[in-house]
Amino acid sequence: MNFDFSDEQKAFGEQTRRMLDALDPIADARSTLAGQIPYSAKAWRGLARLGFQAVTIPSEHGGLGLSPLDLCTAAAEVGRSLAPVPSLSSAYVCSEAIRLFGSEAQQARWLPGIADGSIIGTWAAPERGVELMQTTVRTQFLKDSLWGAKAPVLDGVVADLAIVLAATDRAAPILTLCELNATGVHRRELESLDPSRPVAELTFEAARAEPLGTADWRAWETIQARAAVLLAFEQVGAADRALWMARDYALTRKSFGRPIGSYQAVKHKLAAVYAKNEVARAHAYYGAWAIASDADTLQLAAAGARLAATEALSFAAQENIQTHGGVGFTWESDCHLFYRRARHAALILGPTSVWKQRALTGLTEQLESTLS
Amino acid sequence: MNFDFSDEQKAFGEQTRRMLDALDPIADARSTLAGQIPYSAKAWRGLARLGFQAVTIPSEHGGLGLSPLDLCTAAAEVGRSLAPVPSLSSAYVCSEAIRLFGSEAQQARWLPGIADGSIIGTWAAPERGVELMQTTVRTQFLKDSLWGAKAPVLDGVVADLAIVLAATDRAAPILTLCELNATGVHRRELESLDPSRPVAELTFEAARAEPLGTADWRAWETIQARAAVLLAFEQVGAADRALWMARDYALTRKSFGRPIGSYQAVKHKLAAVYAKNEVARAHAYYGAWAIASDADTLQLAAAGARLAATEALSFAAQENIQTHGGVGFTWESDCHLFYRRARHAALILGPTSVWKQRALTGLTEQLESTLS
Amino acid sequence: MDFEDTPAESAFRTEARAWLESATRRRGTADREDAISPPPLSERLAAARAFQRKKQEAGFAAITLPRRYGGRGGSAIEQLIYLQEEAHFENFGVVEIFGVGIGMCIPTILNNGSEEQRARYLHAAIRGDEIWCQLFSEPAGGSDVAAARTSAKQDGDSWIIEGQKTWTSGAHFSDFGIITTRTDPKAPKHRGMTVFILDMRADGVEVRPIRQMSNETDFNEVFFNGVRVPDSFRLGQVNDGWSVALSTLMHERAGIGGRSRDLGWRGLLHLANANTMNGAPASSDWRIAEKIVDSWLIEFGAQLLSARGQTALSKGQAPGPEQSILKMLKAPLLQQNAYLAMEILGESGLLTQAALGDAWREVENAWTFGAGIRIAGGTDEILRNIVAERVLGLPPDIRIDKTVPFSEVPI
Amino acid sequence: MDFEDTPAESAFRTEARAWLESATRRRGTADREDAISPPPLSERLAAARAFQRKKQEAGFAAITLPRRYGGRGGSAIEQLIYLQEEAHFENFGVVEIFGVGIGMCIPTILNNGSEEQRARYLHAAIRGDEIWCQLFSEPAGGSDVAAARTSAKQDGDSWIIEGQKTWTSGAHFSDFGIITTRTDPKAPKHRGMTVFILDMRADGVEVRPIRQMSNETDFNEVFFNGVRVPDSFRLGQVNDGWSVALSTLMHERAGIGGRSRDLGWRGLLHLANANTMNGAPASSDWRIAEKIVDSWLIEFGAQLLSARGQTALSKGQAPGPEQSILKMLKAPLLQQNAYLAMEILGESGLLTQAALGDAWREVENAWTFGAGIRIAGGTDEILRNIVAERVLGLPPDIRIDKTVPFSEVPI
Repeated sequence: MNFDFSDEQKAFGEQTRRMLDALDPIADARSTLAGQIPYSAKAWRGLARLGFQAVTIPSEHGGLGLSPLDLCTAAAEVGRSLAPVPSLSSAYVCSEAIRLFGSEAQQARWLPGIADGSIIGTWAAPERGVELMQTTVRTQFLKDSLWGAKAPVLDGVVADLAIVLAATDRAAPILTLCELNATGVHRRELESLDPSRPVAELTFEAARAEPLGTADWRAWETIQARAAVLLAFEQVGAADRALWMARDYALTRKSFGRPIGSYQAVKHKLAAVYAKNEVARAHAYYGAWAIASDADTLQLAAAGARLAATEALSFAAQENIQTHGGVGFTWESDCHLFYRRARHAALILGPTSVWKQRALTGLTEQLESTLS
Repeated sequence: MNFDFSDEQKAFGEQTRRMLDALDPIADARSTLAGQIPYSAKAWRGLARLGFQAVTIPSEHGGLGLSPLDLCTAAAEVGRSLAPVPSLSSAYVCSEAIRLFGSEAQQARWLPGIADGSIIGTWAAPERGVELMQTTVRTQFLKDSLWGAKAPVLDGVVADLAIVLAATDRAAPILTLCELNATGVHRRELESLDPSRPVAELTFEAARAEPLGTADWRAWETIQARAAVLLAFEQVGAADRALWMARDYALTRKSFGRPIGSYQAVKHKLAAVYAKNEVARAHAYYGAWAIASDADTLQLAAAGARLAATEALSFAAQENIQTHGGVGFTWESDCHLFYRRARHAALILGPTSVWKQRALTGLTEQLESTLS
Repeated sequence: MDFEDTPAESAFRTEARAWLESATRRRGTADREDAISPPPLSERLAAARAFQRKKQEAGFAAITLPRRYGGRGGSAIEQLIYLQEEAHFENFGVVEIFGVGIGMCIPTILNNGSEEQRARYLHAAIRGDEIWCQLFSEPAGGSDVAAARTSAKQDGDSWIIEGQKTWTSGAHFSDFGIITTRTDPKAPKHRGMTVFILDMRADGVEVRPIRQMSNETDFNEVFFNGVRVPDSFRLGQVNDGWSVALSTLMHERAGIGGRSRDLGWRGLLHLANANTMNGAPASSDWRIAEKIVDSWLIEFGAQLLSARGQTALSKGQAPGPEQSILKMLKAPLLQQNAYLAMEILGESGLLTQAALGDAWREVENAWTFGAGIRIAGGTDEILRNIVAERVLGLPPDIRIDKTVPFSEVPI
Repeated sequence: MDFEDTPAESAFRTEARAWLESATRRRGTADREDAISPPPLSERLAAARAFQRKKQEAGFAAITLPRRYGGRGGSAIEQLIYLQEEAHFENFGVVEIFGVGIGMCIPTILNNGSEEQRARYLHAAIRGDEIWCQLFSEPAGGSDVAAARTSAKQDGDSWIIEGQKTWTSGAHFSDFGIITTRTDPKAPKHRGMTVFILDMRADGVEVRPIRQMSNETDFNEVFFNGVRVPDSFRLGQVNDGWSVALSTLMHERAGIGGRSRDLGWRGLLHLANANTMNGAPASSDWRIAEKIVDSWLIEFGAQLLSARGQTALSKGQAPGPEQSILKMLKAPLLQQNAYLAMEILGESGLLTQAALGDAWREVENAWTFGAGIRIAGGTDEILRNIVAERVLGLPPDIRIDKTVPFSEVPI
């Protein structure tokens, strides 16, 4: 039994933390709120120097040739720091999609740039006003061109390329790869609840694109599940930070002559936050293991990681505000940055309901396999 | 605005409480647990002397000719006392079913005996191993005779007659009236989680019965909804008692040198119990109003009353045990009597899921009527 | 049991409604409580003052206050009926602008002020000529109003005030305020406070807006640098300010809580009807529908509890203790409702009203206001303590700050 | 990251499994942990003693304890691996009968006893020759072990014990017990306690079963009327019993918690597959299914947390603080699972196993045991306090009982 990260993996997390701490990414997150920058280029470069974007990319394409398992501890630090960087869009989704499903040529064309952070990728799957399902994709891929509109697209304003889910004349939708600076692609920023994770609408009018290998809807679900685990680490990192913010405040803030952290109402609330965080961390670890070992239960494990992490960050962020009282409700306090991130993270890879369905399917399969 | 009971109604509740307090019905509830008595005949007679069973029965049939609204305050006291009496089966369901849907002859035959407490009625709707739905009733009513089996039937061992839901050769099931001492009726006691509310299986083999007026499935739903409101008052009464038991214990029991009621963990828990109880009481009041005013929203109001009261008693009973600590886990403590009643009441008129469906239907209608 | 007015109540309601029909106009369904681009403050204040004056002249401005001070000498139930009716009409923001003054400051002066003070301030406030704010909360104080550190030192016939208040609604447009100050730091905290009337235009008063997490500014910080207040502005006895402040606070909690247009089950069900889950209307999917039913149970339950309180008022009684749980019930609900609304929209739920249209403002407000309402006017935790102690009679928390000199209480 | 044994662990597991295959038989799926009609106690004790002796001879009876006292001198991870393997085999109730003794009493004697005491008791207990119980809880004490009122008064070379203990598992078949007593009521509570070994057959010891809400009797009250205990039975110094008791309690919490066959998501999903809701399998109705998913999230999360603890053991480290939340997570879950199972069955859910068959026993146990497990071995509330204080470093509750003489602490 070794249900833990290796010393090397932990050291990578520590390195990432030190690098980010030195950069004060919260200040950059505030700059995104003020609309001054779309993301923190300096944090992104700092991550690139540590090899964050290169971890899972094969060495022949300029990467480190490691596993997503080796990225988890750093993902938690990105979450903890609230750094406004395209980690989810570029490193967890686009990079992995190309690595797992792209052709040799596509990998050679894009992965080196993604690995060194100079190219930012993303994905474009949901469309406004319609639930994202295999049968509801309206964006069309016809004769090497995309037609339609996608939103919200994470980091859509700054991304260089996107994995675009599109319908074809065949039955099921496929994944395509589209360079976003090409003609026929229009970008429009949309206001996000969490401007440190900005989103856009992408409109395609005869925009050139190509199929991503033979990736179909099933591939999309796999990509989503793997990214959900890495995002879960970000969520757990952020939830931890929110918990310790609340705890530190509860030790210093006094009410009725005592630190508020000496009241059971606050103590037990924070113990409940801690419990949710630990449950989420355990599920995230298991999701990481499922990715690394190509487990049959990947969808179930990812659903567990995503559901538990969403609940943990949601609760930690809201109770961090509550513990801070009036101060937590102000713009100057960092509390609302976590509150924003909590909802954004809860939705960007699909709402809770979708993942409960995946969990139920996985549990049903597991029960049947036990009984049979 | 007069969202309250009248002074007369309140006085009837007070009278009922004094009568029951004097009888020590908890002792009788314990006797039912030991299998010594099927119900408390003395509490039942005491209620009859106060006119409890007669409240809603027309004066021409020996009743008081009042409304179910006039029964609510006394129902709350029956719940508070945990008296093991067939109030739900006889007074809230059977009596009301006959009054609302029975023929003149049926009313004249049965209501006087029900009114003075000498006849105990009940209902027999669910069947073992199948969900109770309009389409799943297997008990047959053919040529004046019933064939089939019903369980659980509340107070089925002691009841003199039952309203039996049965399929006919027509499409939908109907309500029939069956004298339980007749030939062809077999009773078998089934062990209940709450022996103070005993249940039985009734088997009908060519048992003589007659249609209850023209009552059909819809009538059954109406009867169920009206009874749910009265049962909600019993639940709220029991939940109140559980809360105050816990509160009294928390004032006297000391831990680490202080009354446990001085710890916020206990204070806030009991405040949460109180809040649930008050919400449940408010919904029960509204259900009573909906019955009395024959409101279109009866099903919605009854669902609100039943759902809120079930949640309140469930929570109050479990946290009463928790507040009592080890003592609350013993047979000698009365805590488990409330814990038992909580689950019994939650299920006997159909599970929560069924009532959530009714609530949703009611809310949808209400929203549509606002918009149109 | 009924939800109807008594004949007297019905007559009053008819009178109020008739006056409102004549004095203003009904709110249309198109009107939004929070317009995106409101007119400038000066215009809003002028319109509110004008309407308030008309209300006062018609006898609806302070229904429960004595006639001789500009009120109506009416009952609490009449006050409630009037507010129910006014909610259907354009009221030019009078609740936001005059609510604190007429609801809290004026009763405090009535109960604790001298006859001169009453004569000077009450009528002017009720007519809308002068606007009032409440200066109790301090940065280090939180829920503990008796922890006021803002000091008042006697200097001849006046007092010099130094310190800071926070979370003051309307400080930037108020003429007067009621302020708690520390006048004897050597006494235990509840026995060294004094309350004053404060002229908000006095030298040394500085008002700065507080920016909330929503980027809006509904509250202020107020700084006092050597503000001179005549002793004639004092309310009640020196060092007896705690009892004066308590009489103000008694009026507060009623005023905070869900607003009628908050995101509730109707908004959620409407949204669930308009969006799909797994290809069917989300309202038919129990992952969503059950949460809407659960939300309705509390929302409607709270509404019914209010009706019980109203019944007590209607009988001339005080509302029962069950009223104290209203805010405790409604505050966390709003936040949960916001989360659910976003969940119904799926990925698009992370967009703002700028992308999703004005109707989404209700959801965003619930999301930010919901976090704030759990704190303002007594946190969830304080309210549970209050219910446990005042309703259930459980012991108060152990206090180490009640008997020692205030200057020795840890900050 | 993997869930595999190291080579050494794997070798140990193989050894343990091979021994178990030879010494007993695998549990069949038909075997039930709680048989409806168990054999009489004397037969069960004899079978358990026989198996325990075999375990001891094979070196599996007390894996982490030193060899010279009858243990194996092995590691905590070996202990865990052995227990995982034994769970698949018929073990004749050795955990229920010897668990308290070998898990708590024996380590206490090892850590606090004299060499004579160790020699006298350890080997005999580990071999199963003598059975032990723990006598800490008192009726007025609850979660506060330092509140022991049972008194021990010195009388020459022995002590006279008067008082009562409660919630003692196995007192009726135990040979010895470890008991906390009050030896100096004038000292503060933590400084006036002494711990003794107690011969359960001594004159004046009376054991009475406690009937639980489920009508079962798994625990006892034990009364002491002038029980004479030689001073040589004392564990540790006079009045230093709190530190001795603490060393026992450190071993307790690990032992309480969900059992492997408790009602969990599998049982619920199975039940939901077999019953309908609105005419379709209840497992496809989100009113039920969502609650099963939510329950799995916690149950499996707790299992994964245990795996993290096991990983620490495997590396020879102490398990992290996250282990302290296991019971806090699992205890309330059991009660909720029971409610859900009953809900799935609809009206029939209010019947008992007598009507619904043996399989329903799991649900009924969850319903009653679930209420008890939230209390036993640290209530939900105490556990949250422990997490808040020891893990998060928040201040302890204000204590008024730590410094005054025990005799002045309110009861």
